[in-house]
Amino acid sequence: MSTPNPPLPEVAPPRVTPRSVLTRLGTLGPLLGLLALAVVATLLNPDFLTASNISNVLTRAAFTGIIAVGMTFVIISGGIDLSVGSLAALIAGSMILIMNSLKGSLGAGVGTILLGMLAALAIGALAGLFHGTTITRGRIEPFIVTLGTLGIYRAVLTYLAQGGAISLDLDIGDRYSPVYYGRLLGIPIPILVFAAVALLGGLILNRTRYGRYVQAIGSNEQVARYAAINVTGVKIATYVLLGVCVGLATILYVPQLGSATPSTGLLWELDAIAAVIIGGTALRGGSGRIWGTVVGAVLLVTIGNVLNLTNIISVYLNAAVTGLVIILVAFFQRGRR
Amino acid sequence: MSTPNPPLPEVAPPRVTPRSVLTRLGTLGPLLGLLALAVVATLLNPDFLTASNISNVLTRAAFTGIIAVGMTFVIISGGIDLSVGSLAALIAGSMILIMNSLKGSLGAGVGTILLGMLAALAIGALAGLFHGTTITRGRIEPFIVTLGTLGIYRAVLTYLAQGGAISLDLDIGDRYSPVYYGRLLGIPIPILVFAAVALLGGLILNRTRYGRYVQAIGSNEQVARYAAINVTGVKIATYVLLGVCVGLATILYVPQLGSATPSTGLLWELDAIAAVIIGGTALRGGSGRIWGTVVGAVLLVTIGNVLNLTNIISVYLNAAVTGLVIILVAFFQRGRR
Amino acid sequence: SQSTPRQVIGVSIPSADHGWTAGVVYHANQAKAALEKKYPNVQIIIKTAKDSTEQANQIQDLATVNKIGALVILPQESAPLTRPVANVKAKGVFVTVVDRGLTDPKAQDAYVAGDNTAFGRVAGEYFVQRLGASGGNVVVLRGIPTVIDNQRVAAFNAAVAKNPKIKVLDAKYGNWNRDDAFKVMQDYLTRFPKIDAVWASDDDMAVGVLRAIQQARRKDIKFVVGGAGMKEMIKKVMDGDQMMPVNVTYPPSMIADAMRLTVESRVTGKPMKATTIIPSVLVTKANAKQFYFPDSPF
Amino acid sequence: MESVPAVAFRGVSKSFGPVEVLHDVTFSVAPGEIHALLGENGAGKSTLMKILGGYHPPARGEVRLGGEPVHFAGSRDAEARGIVLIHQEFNLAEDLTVAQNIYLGHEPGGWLLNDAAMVRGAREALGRLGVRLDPRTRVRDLTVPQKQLVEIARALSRQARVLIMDEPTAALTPHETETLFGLMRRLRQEGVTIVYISHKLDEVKAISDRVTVLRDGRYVTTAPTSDLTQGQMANLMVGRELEAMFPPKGQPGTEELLSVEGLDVPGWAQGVSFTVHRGEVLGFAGLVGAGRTESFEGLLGLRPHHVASVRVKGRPVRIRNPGDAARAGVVYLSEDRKGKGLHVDFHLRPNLTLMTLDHYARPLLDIRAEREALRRAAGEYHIRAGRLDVPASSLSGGNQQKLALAKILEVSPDVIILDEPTRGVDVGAKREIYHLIGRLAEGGKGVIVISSELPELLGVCQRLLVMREGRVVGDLSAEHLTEQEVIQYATGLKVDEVGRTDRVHA
Ligand SMILES: Nc1ncnc2c1ncn2[C@@H]1O[C@H](COP(=O)(O)OP(=O)(O)OP(=O)(O)O)[C@@H](O)[C@H]1O
Ligand SMILES: Nc1ncnc2c1ncn2[C@@H]1O[C@H](COP(=O)(O)OP(=O)(O)OP(=O)(O)O)[C@@H](O)[C@H]1O
Ligand SMILES: [Mg+2]
Ligand SMILES: [Mg+2]
Repeated sequence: MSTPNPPLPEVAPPRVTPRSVLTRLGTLGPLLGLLALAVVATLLNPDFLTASNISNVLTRAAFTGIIAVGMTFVIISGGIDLSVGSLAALIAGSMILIMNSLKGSLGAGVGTILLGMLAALAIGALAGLFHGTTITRGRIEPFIVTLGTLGIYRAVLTYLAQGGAISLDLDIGDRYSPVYYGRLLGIPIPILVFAAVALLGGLILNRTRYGRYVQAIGSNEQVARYAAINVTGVKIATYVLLGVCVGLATILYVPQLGSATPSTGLLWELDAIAAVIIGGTALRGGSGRIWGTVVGAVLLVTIGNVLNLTNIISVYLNAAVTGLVIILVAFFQRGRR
Repeated sequence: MSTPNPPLPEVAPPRVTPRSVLTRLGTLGPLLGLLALAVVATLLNPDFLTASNISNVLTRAAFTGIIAVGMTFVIISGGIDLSVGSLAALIAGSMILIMNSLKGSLGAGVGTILLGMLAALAIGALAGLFHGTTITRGRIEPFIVTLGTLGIYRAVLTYLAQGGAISLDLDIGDRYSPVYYGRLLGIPIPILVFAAVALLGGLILNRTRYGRYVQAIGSNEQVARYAAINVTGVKIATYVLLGVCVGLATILYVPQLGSATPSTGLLWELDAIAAVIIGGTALRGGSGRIWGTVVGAVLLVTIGNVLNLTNIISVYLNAAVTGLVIILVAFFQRGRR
Repeated sequence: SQSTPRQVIGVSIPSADHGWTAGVVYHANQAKAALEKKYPNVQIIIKTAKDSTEQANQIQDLATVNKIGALVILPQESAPLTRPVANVKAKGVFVTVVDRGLTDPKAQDAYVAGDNTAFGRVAGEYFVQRLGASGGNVVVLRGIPTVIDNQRVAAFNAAVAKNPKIKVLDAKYGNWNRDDAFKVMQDYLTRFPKIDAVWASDDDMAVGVLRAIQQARRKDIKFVVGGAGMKEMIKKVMDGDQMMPVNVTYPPSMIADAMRLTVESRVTGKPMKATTIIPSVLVTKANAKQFYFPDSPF
Repeated sequence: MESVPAVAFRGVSKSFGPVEVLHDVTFSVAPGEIHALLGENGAGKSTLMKILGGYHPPARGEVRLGGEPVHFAGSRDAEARGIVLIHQEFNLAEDLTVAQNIYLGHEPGGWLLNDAAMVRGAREALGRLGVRLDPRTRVRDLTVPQKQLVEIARALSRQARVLIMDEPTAALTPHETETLFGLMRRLRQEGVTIVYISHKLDEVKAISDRVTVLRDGRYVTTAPTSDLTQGQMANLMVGRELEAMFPPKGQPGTEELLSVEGLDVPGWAQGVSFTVHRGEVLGFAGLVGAGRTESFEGLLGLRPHHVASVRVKGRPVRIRNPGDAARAGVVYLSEDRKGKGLHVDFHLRPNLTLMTLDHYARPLLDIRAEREALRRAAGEYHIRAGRLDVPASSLSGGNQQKLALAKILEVSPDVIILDEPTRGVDVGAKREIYHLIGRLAEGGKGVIVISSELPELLGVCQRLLVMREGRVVGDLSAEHLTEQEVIQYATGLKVDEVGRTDRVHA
C-alpha cells in the first residue's frame, strides 16, 4: 500500500461462547427431536424399528415431504402457498380422468400412464405459474391468492367428482400401482423419489445461482433487485417449482388408492408448512435448509405412526400429543435468530 | 438557536397525482369490494337488502369478526395465531361444563351464566398468556406454538366430549339464549358487541400508547426495543387480547347452538386471518387497520350469504366462488405497499 | 295443505366431503328433479353446508329470505342444530329431520332416520356369527369424533361382546377418509401380527384398509366389513369377493325418502308419520342386487 | 481538462413524482481522477450517482461515457460498461454470508456455484482493505463498520473502470479510512476513475483531485481541490457563510450525573468505569472494535452484561432495559440509525413521540398535541422536510438523524449518550448538532459522545476517554486533548491505569 499505516488494530480473538455451542445444537434441534421420538417409540413398541414400519413411515412422509421441499423455496423467498393440498386433489382427479379417457385410444399401458404423469406435472406447473404471476405482477399477498385457489381447486375437484370419488380404471391401476407399491433395490419407490427430490432441492438451494437468488430475495428484495436479480422471474419460478413438486407427489399418490375424493390432500398444506418451519426455516424467509424440512416431514409422520402403534392415551388426545411434540421440538432449536 | 437560519425550503404543494388517487382507492378496496358484492347480491335476489337478512349477515360476522379484531393486533405486531378456532371450541366446551355443574348450587340463573362468561374470558386470557410467553420468553416461532396448541385445545375438547357433543343444560340455555337471539334497540346483541369491539379495537390501535407500541414493534422490533418499549410485555399483551376476544366470541356463540362438539370453530383461524389480510393489514406486520378487518369479516360472511340466497351455480362450486371473490377483492386493493 | 299456492321446500344437507355425503347430495338432487316434475307448484331449494355453524346460518336464510314452508334437514351434528331448527319451526315452518335426531325432539315435526345403532349391531352380529365359537382378533376404524360414530361403535362393541373370544384390539379414528384409513391400517398391521377381521365401519375407509392389506400381503385377515353401501363395495359383495363378503346398508337415499314424504304430506295435506326408520340391513351376495345404484357417485 | 472525459453529465434532470430533485446538471469527470461530489443532505448526490450506475433513468439529459451517450436499462448494463457503485445505504442481504453478498449477481461457476472460489475471492477483496474477516460469516452478525467494509469489498471485487463511492467512510475509523485511501490512490494509478462522495471535508481535501458541488439539485461549480479550503467547500455547499463549526466549550459542573463502575460486557468490554458531570461533554474515542458501542448497549441492558455499580445523581439504579434507563434519565442514540434508531416506515410524528407517549395520553392520545410537538421540534432542531406528514424514510440522512435526536431529547433526560451522532450528516447539519450538544451541556445535562471522528470529539468534548480492546486506557482533558495523544492511547502505544484495573483480561 502506498501510505505507511499505523499497526493494524489487533484482531478480536474468535469468540466461542457457550451461546454458539448451543446455537450449533439448536441447528440440529429437529434431528435430535426425531431421534428422541424414535427412542421413545421403540421403548413403547419395539415394532417401531422394523424395516417394514420404517419403510411405511418414510413412504407416508414422501407425499407431504416432496411438497414441503418445494414449499421451502417458496417460504425462503418470502412467500407462502396454502393451496397445495387442494391442488394435489385437483391434479389427482384430473390425472385419473385423463388416463381413463386415454384408455380407449392408447390402451391401459405405459403410454397412458406417462401421459397422465405429464399432465399432472403440467397442471402443477401451470397452477404455480398462475400463483407466481398473480402474486408478483398482480401484486397480491401470497396468502390471499393461495387462500383463494385453495377453495377453487377443491371445489372444481368436488364438481368433477360430483361429490364422490373419481376412480382410476382398474386395468390402468394395475399397471400403475408399482409406482407406489413397487421397490427398487428393496426400497419403496416413493422413498427413492423423496430422497432424490430432497437431494436435488438441497443442491438447487445451496449450490446454484437460482437457490442463492431465492435466499437473497427472501432476505431483502430491494438488495436482490439492486444486484440485478430478476426478482419477479425467480419468485414465479419458486411457485412453479412447488407446483411441479405437488404434481410429483400426486403422481406417487394416485396409485396408492387409485382414486381422488373431496378429502384427498386435505390439510396437506398445514403439514407441508409445518415441516418447513419445524425444520428451521423462518416463516419470514431469507434462509432455511432442505434437510431440516425433510426431518420435519418425517417427524410429523412419525408422531402419527407412534400414536397408532401404541395405546397409552385416549384416542381423543392424539392431536394433543402431536401438538405437544411440535412445540417441544421447536423448543429444542429455539433462539437461533 | 444561536444563529439565524436560512428560510426553510418552500413547502411543496399538496400532491394529488394519479398515483395517490389510486392509492386512496386501494385503501378503500375491501369496502368497494363489499359494495360491489352487495349490488350483485341485490340484483340476484332483492331479498338481500332486507333488514332481516342484513342483520343475519352481521350477526354471523360477529364471531370471526371479533376474533379478527384481536388477530389484527397480533398480526400487526408481527405474530400469528392459528389456534383461535380450537381455542373457541375448548372455551365453549369448558364454559358449558362449568355452567352445567354450577346449576346444582346456583340454579339456572344469571349468576351461573355470568360465572360461565367470566370463565370463558379467563380461559381465553390464560391461553393468550401461554402463547405470548412461550413465543417471547421461549423464543419459539408463533406459527409453531399456535399450531401446537391448535391440536392440543381441540383434542382436549374432544376428550371432554368423549368424541360427541357437550350440550348446555336446557334451562340455562333458555336463560342464556337472548345473548345471541335477543335485540337491543332493534339490533341483535352480537352486532352490538361486534361494533363495540371494533370501535374499542380501533381506538386502542390508533389512539393509545399500547396500540402505538404494537405498530412500532411490528414495524421494527429492534428500534422499538432501543426506544425503551417493553417489547416482551406488549407482545404478550397482544396474545392475551386476542385470547379475550376469542372468549368474547365464544360467549356469543354458545347460546346460538347451545353445544360444543369436536367440529366447533373449525377453520375459524383461517377466516379470521383472511379477514385481517383482506382488510389491508400486511401479513408481515407493522401497520394495519381495524375497520379494514371488520369489512373483511363482513365480506367473507356476505359471500356465503349470497351463495345461500341464490341458486345459480352447482353447490359443489360454492368454495370456488368464495375463492374467486377473495382474489378479486384483493386485486382491487393491490399494490399499496 | 292447499293444493294451488306455491310450496317452497328447503333442503339442508352436509356438503359432499366423503362418499356417503356425496350420495346424499346426489339423491337429494335426483329427488328434487323428480318431485318438481311431479308437483309443478313445488319449488325445492337444496343447500349444502360444511359445518354446523354454516348449516345453522343456511336454515336461517332459508326461513327468513327464501320463506320456505317446510324444511328437510340432515343435520351435520345433532346438538348444535337443535336450537336453530327449533327457531325455524317456531316461525311456522314444517320440519322433517333426517338421520341425526335432534337432542330435543320437540324441535321437529317428523323424523326420517337411518339406524346407527343397528348399523353397528348388524355388523357386530355378523362378526360373531362369522368368526364363530373360536372368535378372533378384530381391529376397528372409527369415523370422525361425533355422536353417530359413538353410537355405531358402542353398538358394535356391545354386539361382539356376546362372544368373549372375539377380541377388539384397538379402535382408532380414520376420519371416514381413505388416506387416513390406509395409514391406520398399515400401523395396525405392523403392530398386530394376527388380525382375523377388520370392521372399517364405512366403505370409504374400507377402500384404504383393503389397499393396506394388499400391500402387506397379509393372509391372516379373513374379511373386512365396511358399511353404508358404496356402489363399488356392493359390487364386490355381488361378485362374491372373499375379503368383502357383506355390507351393511345405511342408504344415503334416505334423504330422498324424507323429501318425498314431506312434499306429499304438504301437497296432499295428509299428516306425515312422526317417525320413519329406515333399517340398516345386512347386504349379502343374495340380496346385493337391490342395493346397487351404478349411477350414483356413491 | 483533457480531451475526452471519462464521464460527462449533460443537462441531467430527475424527478420523483412531481418533485424535481436534479435540475439540468452538467459537468464531467476526467479519466483516472478522484472526483469528489459535495452537497448538503438531500442535494441529489446519491440520485445523480444512481443515474450513472444505471439504477434510475434520467428524466431529461444524458450521461456520456468516454464521449459517447449511454442509456442503461439497469445496473447490470452499467456494470457491463465498468461502472460500479458502492451504495450509501447498506445493500446487503443479511441472511447471506459475506462472500455470498460480495458475489451476489456475479457468482462464479457453471451449473453449480463455486463457493470455494467465492470465499477465496472475498477473502482477497477484504484483505486489500486490511480487513481480516471470515467471508463465511453471516452479514447479520456484522457490526456497522464491518458491513461498510464488506460493501466496499464487493465493489472492489468487480473490475471497475468507473468506481462510485457514496459515503464509503461514514462508518469507518481514521485507520480504515487511511487504508481505503491507499487503495484508491493505487486504483487511480491503474487508471480507474473514482467519484467520491463524502461529508468529511478533510478527507475530500486529502484524497480528491477535483471537487464538484451540488446544491438543491443544481450544479454549482467544479474546481481543483487544491484551490479550495475546507471552509470554502462548506460555504459552497450551503450557499452562504458558515460560522464557527464548534460551540464554545463551557465549564463542567461538579455534580455527578452518571457514574458507572466495573462494567463488563462479555466478549466486548471489561471493567469500564467513568463518570459524567452536570454540564459536561464526555467523549469516547477508540478504534473499530474498541467496544464502545457494546459497552453502552450493555449499560442500557441491550446486551448481557454485569456492572458493579451504576449511580444516577448519586443514587444507585438498576438498569435492565432501556425503559429503566429512560426512567432514570439516561437515553441512548444508536449508531445504527435504520436498524435501531428510527422507524423509517413510520411518519415523523409517531417517531418523535414514541418515547414520551405518556405526555399525550389523556387517556387517549392527543394527536393534535403530538402534531404541535412535531411542529415545535421541527423548528427547534431544524428538521427540514417538504411536509411534516411524510414517512421518515423520505427525509435525507441528516434530517433523519436530527429526528432521531429529537426523539430521545423529548424525554428530557439528564444524561444523553450519542453514538456516532453525525454519521452521514452534512456540514451544516453537523454544525447544528454540535451546537445542540453545546446547548444541552450549557443547560445542565451530561452528554456522552461516541465518535470515530477525532476532530469532532476534540471540538465538542471537554474530556475524552480512550478505549482499546474493551478497556478504558486513557483519560484526557485540558492540554492533553490532542490528536497525537488520542492515537497513541488508541493504538496501544500508551496506557494509563484508568478506573478499575483489577479486571484486566477476563
Ligand atoms: N426513491 C425516491 N423517492 C422519492 N424521493 C427520493 C427518492 N430518492 C431520493 N429522493 C429525494 O431526492 C432528494 C435527493 O436525495 P439524495 O439521496 O440524492 O440526496 P443526497 O445528496 O445523496 O443526500 P445525503 O447526503 O443525505 O445522502 C431528497 O430530497 C430525497 O428525499
Ligand atoms: N478484525 C476484526 N475481527 C473481528 N471483529 C472485528 C474486527 N475489527 C472490528 N471488529 C468488530 O467490529 C466492531 C466495531 O464496530 P463498533 O462500532 O460496534 O465498535 P465499537 O468499538 O463498539 O464502537 P466504535 O466503532 O464506535 O468504536 C467491534 O466490536 C469489533 O468486534
Ligand atoms: Mg446520499
Ligand atoms: Mg460503535
